[in-house]
Amino acid sequence: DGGSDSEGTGTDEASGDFDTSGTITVVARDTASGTRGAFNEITGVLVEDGDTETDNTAQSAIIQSGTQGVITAVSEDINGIGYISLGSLNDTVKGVMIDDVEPTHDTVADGTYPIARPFNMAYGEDLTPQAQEFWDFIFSAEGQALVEEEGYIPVEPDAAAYEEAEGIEGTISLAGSTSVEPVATVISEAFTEIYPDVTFEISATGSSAGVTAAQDATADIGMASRELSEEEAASLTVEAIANDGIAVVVNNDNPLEGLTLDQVRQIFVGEITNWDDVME
Amino acid sequence: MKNSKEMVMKGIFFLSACFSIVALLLIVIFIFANGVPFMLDYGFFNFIFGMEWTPTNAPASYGIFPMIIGSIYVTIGAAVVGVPIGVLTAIFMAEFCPSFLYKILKPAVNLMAAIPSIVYGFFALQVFTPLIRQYFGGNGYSVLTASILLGIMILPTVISLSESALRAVPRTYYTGSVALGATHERSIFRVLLPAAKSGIISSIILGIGRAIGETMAVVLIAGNQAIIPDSLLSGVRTLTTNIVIEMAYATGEHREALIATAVVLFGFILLINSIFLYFKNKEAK
Amino acid sequence: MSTPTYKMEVKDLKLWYGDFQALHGLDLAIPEKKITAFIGPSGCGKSTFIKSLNRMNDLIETCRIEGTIELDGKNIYDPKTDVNQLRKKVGMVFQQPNPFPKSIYDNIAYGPRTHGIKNKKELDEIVERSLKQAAIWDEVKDYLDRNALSISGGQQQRICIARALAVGPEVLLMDEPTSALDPISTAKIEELVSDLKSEYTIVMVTHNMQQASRVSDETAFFLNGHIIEHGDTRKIFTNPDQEETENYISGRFG
Amino acid sequence: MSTPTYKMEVKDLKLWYGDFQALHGLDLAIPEKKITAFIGPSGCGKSTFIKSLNRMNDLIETCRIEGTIELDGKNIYDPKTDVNQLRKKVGMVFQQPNPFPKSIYDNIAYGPRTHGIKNKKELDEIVERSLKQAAIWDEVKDYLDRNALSISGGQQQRICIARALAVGPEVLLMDEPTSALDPISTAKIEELVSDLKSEYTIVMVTHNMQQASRVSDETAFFLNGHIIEHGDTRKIFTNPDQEETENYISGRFG
Amino acid sequence: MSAKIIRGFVYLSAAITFGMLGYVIIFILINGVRFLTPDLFAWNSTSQNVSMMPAIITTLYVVGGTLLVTTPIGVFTGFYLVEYANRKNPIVKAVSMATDTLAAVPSIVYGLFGFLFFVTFLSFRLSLIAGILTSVIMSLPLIIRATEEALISTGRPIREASYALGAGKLRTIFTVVLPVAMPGILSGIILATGRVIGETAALLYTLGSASNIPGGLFSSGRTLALHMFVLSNEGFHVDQAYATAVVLLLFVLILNGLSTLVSARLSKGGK
Ligand SMILES: Nc1ncnc2c1ncn2[C@@H]1O[C@H](COP(=O)(O)OP(=O)(O)OP(=O)(O)O)[C@@H](O)[C@H]1O
Ligand SMILES: Nc1ncnc2c1ncn2[C@@H]1O[C@H](COP(=O)(O)OP(=O)(O)OP(=O)(O)O)[C@@H](O)[C@H]1O
Ligand SMILES: [Mg+2]
Ligand SMILES: [Mg+2]
Ligand SMILES: O=P([O-])([O-])[O-]
Repeated sequence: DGGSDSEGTGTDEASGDFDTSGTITVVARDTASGTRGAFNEITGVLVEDGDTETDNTAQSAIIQSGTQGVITAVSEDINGIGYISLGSLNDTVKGVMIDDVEPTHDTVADGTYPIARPFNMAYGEDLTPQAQEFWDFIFSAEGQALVEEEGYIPVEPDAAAYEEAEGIEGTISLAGSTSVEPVATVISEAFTEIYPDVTFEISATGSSAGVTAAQDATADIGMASRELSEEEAASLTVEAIANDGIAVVVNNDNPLEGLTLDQVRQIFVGEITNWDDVME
Repeated sequence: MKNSKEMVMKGIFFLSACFSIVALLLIVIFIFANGVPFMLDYGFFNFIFGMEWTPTNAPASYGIFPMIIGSIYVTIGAAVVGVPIGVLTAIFMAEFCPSFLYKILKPAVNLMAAIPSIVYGFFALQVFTPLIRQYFGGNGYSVLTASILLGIMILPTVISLSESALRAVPRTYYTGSVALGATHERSIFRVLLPAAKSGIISSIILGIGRAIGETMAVVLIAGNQAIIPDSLLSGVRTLTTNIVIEMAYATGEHREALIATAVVLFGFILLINSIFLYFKNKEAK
Repeated sequence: MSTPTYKMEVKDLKLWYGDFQALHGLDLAIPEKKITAFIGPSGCGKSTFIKSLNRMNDLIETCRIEGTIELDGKNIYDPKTDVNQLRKKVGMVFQQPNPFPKSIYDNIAYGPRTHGIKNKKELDEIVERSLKQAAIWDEVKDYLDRNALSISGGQQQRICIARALAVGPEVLLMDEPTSALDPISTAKIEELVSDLKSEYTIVMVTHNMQQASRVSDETAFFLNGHIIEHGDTRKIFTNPDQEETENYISGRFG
Repeated sequence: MSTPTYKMEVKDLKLWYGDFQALHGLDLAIPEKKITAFIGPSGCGKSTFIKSLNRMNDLIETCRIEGTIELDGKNIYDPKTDVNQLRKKVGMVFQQPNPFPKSIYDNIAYGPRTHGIKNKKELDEIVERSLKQAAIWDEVKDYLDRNALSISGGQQQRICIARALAVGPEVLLMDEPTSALDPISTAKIEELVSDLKSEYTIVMVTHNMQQASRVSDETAFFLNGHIIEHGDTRKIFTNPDQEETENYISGRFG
Repeated sequence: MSAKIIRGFVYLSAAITFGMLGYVIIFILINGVRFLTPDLFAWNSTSQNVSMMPAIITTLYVVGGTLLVTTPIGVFTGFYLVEYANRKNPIVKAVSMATDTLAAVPSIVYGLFGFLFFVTFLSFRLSLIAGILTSVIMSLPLIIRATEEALISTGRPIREASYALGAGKLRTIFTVVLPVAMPGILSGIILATGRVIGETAALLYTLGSASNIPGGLFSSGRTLALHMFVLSNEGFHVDQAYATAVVLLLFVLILNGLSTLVSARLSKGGK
């Protein structure tokens, strides 16, 4: 919790040399990204009108195909702003308050932080015995504890303890969200501690790729960092394994402390292009 | 018995030779079969000349004109940066370089060709983007950055082929010029260079082919916005990066649209390749 | 015959290619507006010597020279010499015709342009005059924009002569200018060379004894990097002083 | 001289390279254990003819043949002929020495190995015998594992002869075997060829008239794809029947 | 005067070219070498150590597998083109054209094709085999071209010598021509190796990016280049990306040294 005591939208006097007339550099994720999908829906960058859906992300936004891409772009550009999984937030960039709420584990858990989404896992027909065992492990007390440790919000706080099985071996393949991948990897490592004969193949290719992989059975389990559409979910078994916030991040030298949800939308659709308009 | 062994091996050699034809056919069939129906369905004209690329909207738009223009821009940019430096370096290698230095520089050019594109991309991301942001403005992810990077990446191709083209020019042209009282430089630029023209053009065309097909380095530094860039500092998305950014998740129509993008890219490459072969044949004559 | 004035004078010229000494202290005076022929067996240093007269040997990295060569009394190996101006004055024609892969016109205009002539009319005049002097004007005047490589070898060689004349040289060096040509082209060029004598000092290497005796005024006989004998051509071919010369001329070696 | 037995007989041999007819119906009988020399100006078809004696022309795609060539009475152009066996019997030595870039030993052993000899001792014997026959054993016996390319051209050519002998041929074809060599190596090979005559039928192309007259028993004079004259070498060189032969031998053309 | 300016430009260009190369190398080394910790070479890659060991092993697998398939096919194709087929044969023309075209196809198109054909159509999934087969097609033209050139430059005389001794075509090719052509073919193989090592786009959709050593032909993995791509794109591991770049450069340097050696042997002319 990097709590600050300033209230509401405002600036931090400490970084006096920031030029507030600078043009905002908007950094968005690729369309494969679940983070982008969830972010767009919650902030209203995506406009639904009957049958039509329009993703209004500013055309001038830099597109990065991974979380680190966004972090790099924002950390190097004093005018940068982007969004990333809260679990991936580190000190090279700064997460801003949204509607006066700090992006933290707690605020996401209690629902006050507005931009959050589930981490989902999905599979098609049947799971192999080892994948089924892994699936059970994720939703066990041990699995959920790992979720918590990694900074995400568990979905089943009261899960039962895990019971070891016999003769579990073979390969388990996961594909999908770059945001889910880190926590999935940690859980998989705990799983291989128990079952040394199991090997994992985890490909971080983006949420939609994960859904497709589950549908085509090119991976045992697909990972998505957003809700699945009804169409997508139809042929799959989908389960949320955790909840995660999406942090809106700016450069560390940017004095900005907070934005309203609508300011976020305006920035990302390109209606606001100058820092002036959101500071003072 | 011996003869049958000869026949069998000949058969094996023949089949091996057919392999590359089969491979090419498979590539063409699979790419085209997955891409062309979409193009026809969506409308060839709408696809090629459409200005909107919004695959996640409903209804979605799949216009790749911005990417076509983007590819053309960065390729021209790469040529502007890479060709003069490349050709002049080739001249250096062929006509100015002392032999002890040549022994080092020749492998260096090969090394340059062998460095993986991901390393170049990473380097450009860490070095060029901040420099450009600082000295030229914008956010650093731009046509200019991509052009400089691609310009560097095509250097080895341009250098080694231009150099061999220069070396293939009969020495007597050079001596003939020097004997008339022309300087070393004049002899090279007025006599050798025109004589090596078609070889040098081939090298440039190959370099351009490399630039237009480059993916992993460009994706890191181009910004990837699906818009027609309005300045050197504006971001850009090329045909290749369009595919690599979205392929991972695309399904259904969207995926077909990306494969159709590859069809267009393929078309560009075939075009460039035929121009190259034209010049190569001309050279051979 | 009056006492000749000498255009070039070579004094104690020694030349090495790396460690190998190709010329062993040569002395020779080249008379003005006369034709001097060099004869001698293969590898004796004729080409090496003729190339040192306009410093074409400078292009060979391993080549090192001692001694002096004077053109109109000035040492051309003096460090202050402008090599390009020297080569403008001392032109050269090679064994293999080597026109540039350009139009005939551009071939001839190349030299004058190199030396700063830009004016189109002036260039036209030079091209026409040089081609006429090289006795090829009539054959090519309607095809001046044709690629010089598309014409016959004998014509190409005359183009090369015209190209050399176009820069206005005073001396013309020719290294076996006809050895790659057929007899008819050879005859044409021999005739041309004889005509040019009135205006130019000509030095010519030839492996063809008949040619030397037909065309030249003076002849120098080379052997193993030495000049064995030098003098009036008629004398050399009829009554040489040295036995080696005699042997060579009568075809006993080489 | 007794009536010779003929090792090979060529009957009405016509040969085309694509549309160009290189040989116009040649007839020739090659006597056993004698040396037959082919002479004639460049491009007259000597190489073409000698290569058709062991079907090396098969390698040239455009080449087409009519007529017959018999070896011991059997037509070598018969479709049933095993070409590899034919070439084992009719060996060949080329103008440019062409040893394989292998050790001297492996060069010689290559042929025997090709024809199935694997036994090391047997191979050793063949190598030694062949090198001795080719008069080069003493020079290389201590360096059999040296790369054959590292020795002099004359030695290389004798290695090539030894290599040809190692497969046990009956006829030996040689296409200007000394033209790439210096006089001393040439003399050695001429001597060697004369020695080999006792065991092999030899056919040799040469551009060197002296060589033909020194070495051969019979000589055939080629001109433009025809055999103009053929017969006893002494007769051809002293008293030819045809005027063209006379002209050629006296050096009036070629 | 203008000659001096021109010379200036020539020298300047060369300086830019080689300066840039030096800059790339030095930049990577300076930023990467200090992160080359033993951890990075741990046998198992975890989210903590992001070891590149599995990627190194996978790279070797992919290169090895690719060469195993592509070398015989490429060399045999060269044999067919040079030793058997008539130059005017339509097959030769078709093969030449196909080879030229394959050489020009961008990696991303190979990736897409591999994904459509091997991964999806043949249901290989993201796997070693799909990655290898894609690399095979990609590297084939390099080997074919190198073999062709090497065979042609061996020249006629030694072939004639062999035929004249009664050797058949096969024996001539394998025992006489091949040894001489070997350095040329080798440099083609080295080039192909370099291409596979540096490849990202074509492998991303065929080999996948699983972080462990592939358990079998049908398991996914990631090569060093892919590892670097993933690190620079996804993780929190820029330092390790630099370190990976150092190792990648090392591979390339070694290969380059090898090819310089081979071509030195080549120019000595088989001595
Ligand atoms: N660039 C060079 N480097 C080393 N040696 C050379 C070079 N050029 C010529 N030589 C040697 O110098 C000697 C003289 O050569 P030069 O070419 O002058 O002979 P030449 O009389 O012109 O013979 P030819 O009649 O064959 O043209 C020869 O032994 C030759 O091998
Ligand atoms: N492979 C070929 N294709 C087409 N024409 C050929 C070929 N080989 C030789 N010729 C032509 O056939 C004719 C005879 O050539 P051949 O080599 O037999 O002459 P040669 O008597 O051996 O001459 P030289 O003394 O120069 O070796 C020549 O006109 C030659 O140009
Ligand atoms: Mg000479
Ligand atoms: Mg011949
Ligand atoms: O944004 P994601 O990579 O988690 O889909």
